[in-house]
Amino acid sequence: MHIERDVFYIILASLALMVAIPWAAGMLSEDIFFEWPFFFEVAIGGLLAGVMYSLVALGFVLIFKASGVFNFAQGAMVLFSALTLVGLQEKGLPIWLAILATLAIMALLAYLIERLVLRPLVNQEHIILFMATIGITYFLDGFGQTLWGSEVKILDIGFSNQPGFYFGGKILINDFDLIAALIAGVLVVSLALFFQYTRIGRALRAVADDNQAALSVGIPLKHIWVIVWTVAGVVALVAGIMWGSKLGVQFSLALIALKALPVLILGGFTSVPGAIVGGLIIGAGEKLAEVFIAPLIGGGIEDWFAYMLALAFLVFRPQGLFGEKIIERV
Amino acid sequence: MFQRNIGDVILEVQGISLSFGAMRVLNNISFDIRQGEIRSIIGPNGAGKSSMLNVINGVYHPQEGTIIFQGERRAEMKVHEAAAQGIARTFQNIALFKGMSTLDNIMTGRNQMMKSNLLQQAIYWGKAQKEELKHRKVVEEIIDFLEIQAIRKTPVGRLPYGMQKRVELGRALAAEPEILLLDEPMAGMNVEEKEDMSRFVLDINDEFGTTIVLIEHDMGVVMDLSDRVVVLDYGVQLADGSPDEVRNNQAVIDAYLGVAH
Amino acid sequence: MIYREAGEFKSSYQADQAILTIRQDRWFIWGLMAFAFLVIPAISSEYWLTTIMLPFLILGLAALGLNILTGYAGQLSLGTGGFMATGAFAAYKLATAFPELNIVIVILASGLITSGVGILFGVPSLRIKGFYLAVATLASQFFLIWMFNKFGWFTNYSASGVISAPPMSVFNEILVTGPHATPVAKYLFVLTLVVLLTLVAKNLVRSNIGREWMAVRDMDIAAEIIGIPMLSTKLKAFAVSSFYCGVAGALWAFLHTGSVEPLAFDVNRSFQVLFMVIIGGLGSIMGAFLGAGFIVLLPILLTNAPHWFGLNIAVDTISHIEFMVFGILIIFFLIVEPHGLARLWQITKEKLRLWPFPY
Amino acid sequence: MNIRKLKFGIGVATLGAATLLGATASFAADTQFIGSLVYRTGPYAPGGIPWADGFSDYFRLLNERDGGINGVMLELEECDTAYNTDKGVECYERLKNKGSTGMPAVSPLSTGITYALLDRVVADKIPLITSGYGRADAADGRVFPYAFVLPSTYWGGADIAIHHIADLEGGYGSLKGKKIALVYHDSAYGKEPIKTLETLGAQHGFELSLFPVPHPGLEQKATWLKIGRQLRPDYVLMWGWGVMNATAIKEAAAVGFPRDKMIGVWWSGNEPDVITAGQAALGYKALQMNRVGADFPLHKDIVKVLYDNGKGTASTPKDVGSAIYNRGIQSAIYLAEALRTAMNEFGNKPVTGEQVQWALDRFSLTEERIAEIGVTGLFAPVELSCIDHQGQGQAMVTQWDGKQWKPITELIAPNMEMLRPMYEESAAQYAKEKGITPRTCG
Repeated sequence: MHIERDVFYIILASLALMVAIPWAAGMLSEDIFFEWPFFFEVAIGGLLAGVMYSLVALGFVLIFKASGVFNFAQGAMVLFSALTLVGLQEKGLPIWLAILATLAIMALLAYLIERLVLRPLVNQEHIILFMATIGITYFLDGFGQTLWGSEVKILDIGFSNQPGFYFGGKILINDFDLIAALIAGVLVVSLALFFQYTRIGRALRAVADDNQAALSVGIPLKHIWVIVWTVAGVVALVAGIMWGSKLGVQFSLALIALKALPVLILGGFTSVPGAIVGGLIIGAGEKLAEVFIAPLIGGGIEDWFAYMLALAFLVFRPQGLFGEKIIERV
Repeated sequence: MFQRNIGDVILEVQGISLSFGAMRVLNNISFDIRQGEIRSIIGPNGAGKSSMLNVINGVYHPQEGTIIFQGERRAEMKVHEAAAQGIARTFQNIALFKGMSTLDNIMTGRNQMMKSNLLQQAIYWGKAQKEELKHRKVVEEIIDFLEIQAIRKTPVGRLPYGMQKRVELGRALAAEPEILLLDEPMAGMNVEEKEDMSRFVLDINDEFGTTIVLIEHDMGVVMDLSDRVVVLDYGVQLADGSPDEVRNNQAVIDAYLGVAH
Repeated sequence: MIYREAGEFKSSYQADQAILTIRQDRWFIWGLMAFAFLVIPAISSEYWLTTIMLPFLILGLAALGLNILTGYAGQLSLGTGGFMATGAFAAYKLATAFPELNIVIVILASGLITSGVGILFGVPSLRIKGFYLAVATLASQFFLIWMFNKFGWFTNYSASGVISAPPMSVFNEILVTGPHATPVAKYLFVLTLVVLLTLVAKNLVRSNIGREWMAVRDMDIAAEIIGIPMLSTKLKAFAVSSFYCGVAGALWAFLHTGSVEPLAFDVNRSFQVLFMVIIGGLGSIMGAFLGAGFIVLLPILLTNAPHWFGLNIAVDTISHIEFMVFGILIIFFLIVEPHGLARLWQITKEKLRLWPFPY
Repeated sequence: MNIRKLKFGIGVATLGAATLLGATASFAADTQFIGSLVYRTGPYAPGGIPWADGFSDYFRLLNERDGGINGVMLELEECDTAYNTDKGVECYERLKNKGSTGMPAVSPLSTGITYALLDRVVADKIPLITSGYGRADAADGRVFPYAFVLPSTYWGGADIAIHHIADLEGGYGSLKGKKIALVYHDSAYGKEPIKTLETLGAQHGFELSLFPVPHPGLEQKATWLKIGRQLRPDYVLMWGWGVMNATAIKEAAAVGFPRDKMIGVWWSGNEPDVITAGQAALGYKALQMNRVGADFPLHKDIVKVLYDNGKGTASTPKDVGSAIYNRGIQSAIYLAEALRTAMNEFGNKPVTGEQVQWALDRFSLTEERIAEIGVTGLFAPVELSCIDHQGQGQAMVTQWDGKQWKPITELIAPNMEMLRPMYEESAAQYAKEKGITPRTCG
């Protein structure tokens, strides 16, 4: 992966600030408690939470990259896939079969979306396609609940939620978070391999750059759209499993999309690595801010801070850290 | 032909060099533009012609060289300064406001002269309305001049290419510019349309005394219209002079015939 | 040339620049005004006035504000909720600090305060564009709501952080806020303000500033080259847009619900208003209201429909069906006419104009 | 766009208009209409569904078993708000004039909707009954003639929680220097207890720290790292709702904060919350306004008369007796008793909101009456008056043992000597802002 020099400097600078500001706040204010082990605990916790955000952001990136559609329905897809999985499990299907069936349903959904929504709207402006995905969101929210009900469902993947202590017992890291980060890592690596080494993957990358080029690979555009929405569905399912086992499978799952948006603009709408790096920066940044800055101004700043942080990055890189440069010509 | 009425130098570029990263687009270009003349810039594709216009009206900022405009010497133009001081232009790939009508597009050309404030426009009474009517009258004259009365209220996105070029010319004219930069106004036109456009260019120069800087590929048109011609090739200035001088310049002949590279 | 109007001739540019150049359109608007001011108050039930007309008008006004920013000036924003909240809290602070102020002044002043806030949050739009800007405006949305929640000063230190409108009246005696204001008085008050502000918006978009906004929307770099100042044009769009959103927020808090907490203006409100603008038609005054009608009315229609047909369906099922049908209708309308209901309306008019000869 | 599509559009519009105008419901003149604002959908549905089932089951039972109230049959209509204020207002306006006498009372089950209705109910003369939510200072019946907050308020809940902590620590004297944290939903609901806790903190010398959690509360890692690893308070109070509760309990476990030092308000004490949190929720405590369980005679009737005959609101009786189901039952009983009182006064026919308000102003639910209903011990007797719209405000502390909420205290009454002046002061400020002249109570 090639990193531009100024991106590299921006990341370095933000890392330095992430250490320096909490430390300075700890020195200057009596309300702020600063100790290195605690700092690392918060930072690591934030990074792990960030990976969970990346998981959701990835789905947005895949679709945006391949079709220029800002898929508002990604959150609804996370909820729908998780609901379907748990619903099938409750119907008595073994877990592996339930996962396979859910994947098949997500693929079918991708096909239907391409056929019924995207194809009639091809070549429309981005904002129109965005609005269409809002229609999909409403539909999925209603449809998922009609099928599986609105009660909270438990999705237990068997990982403990007990505190684990590392580095000589000084630093607490939650085991669940570690495992979740690991799974997310595996997913990202396999996506990268998929893009790099499979024919379909290469076609997907090509279509992101140039629709004509993609045609020369020999895969029709409509197939590519179905494939990319299916892949986004798979990512949604993984995110749904991880978040669902954390929060319980319920309507609120759809709301995690809002946590993925700052990640998305920070990393750039079109970049898979951007979604990962963005997630890490947002996760660590917002947790550090909540712990080391918020006490000075009243707490509960996590949500807007993530967006402000992303905004600050945009001022330096209007296309996000790894996004494609916006070039204007006359 | 016409009785030329050419005055002093009003804009001069000296030693302009422009690079994007490692790519050098313009290399030590110098020429001047005199009041009231039609000045052409020619050269093959990629010669840096449009970049030169972009330097003149401040879209690009050169790394080296100076621009003297209205007696003031500066390292670069600013876009809004260029507009405010009477430089208007058209674009190679039409840059009209596609969602707006022909009339509105041309009216935007007069934005510099609109003085009523937000509140007056909100009430649309008194000053704002008078102003609107005054400028509408001017714009209607331009519409008559360019013979585009019939498409007055059509959104420009729906117009054919040649018409869009005309509307764009109208928008630039509406600013009543000192200097009008025309970037390939006849590209992609048939002979008839080219004749119309040539007539407009000459009429503008003649009737309003507007100085015109023209980029054009059609050599016949260039040689017929221009008072003086600058020739660029890969960012280097090959020649500068009257159409006849340029036509007989060996470097130009070589470049156009593809020799001696 | 299909869209030319024949048969009516204008003798002056002034007549040609009027808002409605076609006679039938003028009649239609006057008829609509008469209907809105005279007939609706006379025939509508309280339910219609308070739960359909008031939210429709107020959210339509907010959509109009957002349409100025997004539809005319091309700046995608998801901060509408935050700006509405600003208007609501500004109105509350003004009304409680200066109880003798007239409600019209309170509401317009809170619009102006919101303008200021809007300008502040509009500054990043100079560098950031498109969806990046949309998501970036969420920063203002979340920040503003957090701020009103956090600092007791905004709510006069009420324990729950909820603001409540004091009773206020126009013409010295007609109550328009508080529990004893009649629905008709509220409706007429809101309607008058909305009609006047719509007229103002129409004036703006047909003036120079409107053309500058559209120029920036259609091609910002070309706009800059012909001398349109980017900074002030964009900030003016933010200012005017926020003014409308602020007024809408104040009306929502004071006339519609009476009491609100900041969460009434959360991010869902921003999305809701954006949907109105897109569904109604970007860059259309009429579209803002058509979109508001669609988004406000349709769900109510859908939830009530089974009852009228005597069907007894469980409320959760109705709610789920409502979601699904609503989603399908959004997609359906986009496929039929991607440029919104306003375009659909325009096409209908053109069809009518050509009727009975379709070609 | 073509004519065919256009025709479709026009068709839909006409159909809509026709049906809207022709919308006249058919209600028999002698049945009592009851409107119920519930949320069976949306982000808070897991808590809303059992409540709605409990509320509805009680009226169904009255119809099936007793033939209504005083011989007047009851007709309950639900309207789904999805916990959304806009929808809630629409529901209220739609239902308020239904039936022969309109909606006799409204329980919006959401603090946001409650605020949006405060003005409207005064104009419409429909009592607003907010059982364990809404505006605490509405306990002052002089300023809020149409709002009722029986059996308790958030302020009362906060006081009871501190009372419980004092008991555990060996009296109020030992609270000095203790650290107590409040984790709350950053909204009108979550902020209600702050003032009370601050007052109590000043009185008894404990140190209060506030941890707002932004809606909807999916992410609380930073909050709990601060609490569990840095502040390490002696107790955590929680004013959460929906997904925020389970997340908080899980995060508390993740940082090793003992769950038996966490006390949630009743809205943080629902089965969906703790079941989702799984093992992490063991030992977690919550206040309840009512006892939990299905071993009351009333519940046995509900199962026997309704569910065994397929007439229950839900498809199975699995939620009957759960904390939040019983809260629905409790609200239903209050309303039914108010209706009965009004009918006793104004005749055995459907009553109006104004008549129910009259009844609520002198509402009295005695131990004997509670026994008659078959819910002895479910909740405390309540007496209201023109001036007092809350009653004694009791609640108990329960603890989650993995299967159910086990009561660990008796019903505790809050310290009304402290709370009452706070109610009155806050209500007076509201009256001043709103230009309300408090009514005089004889």
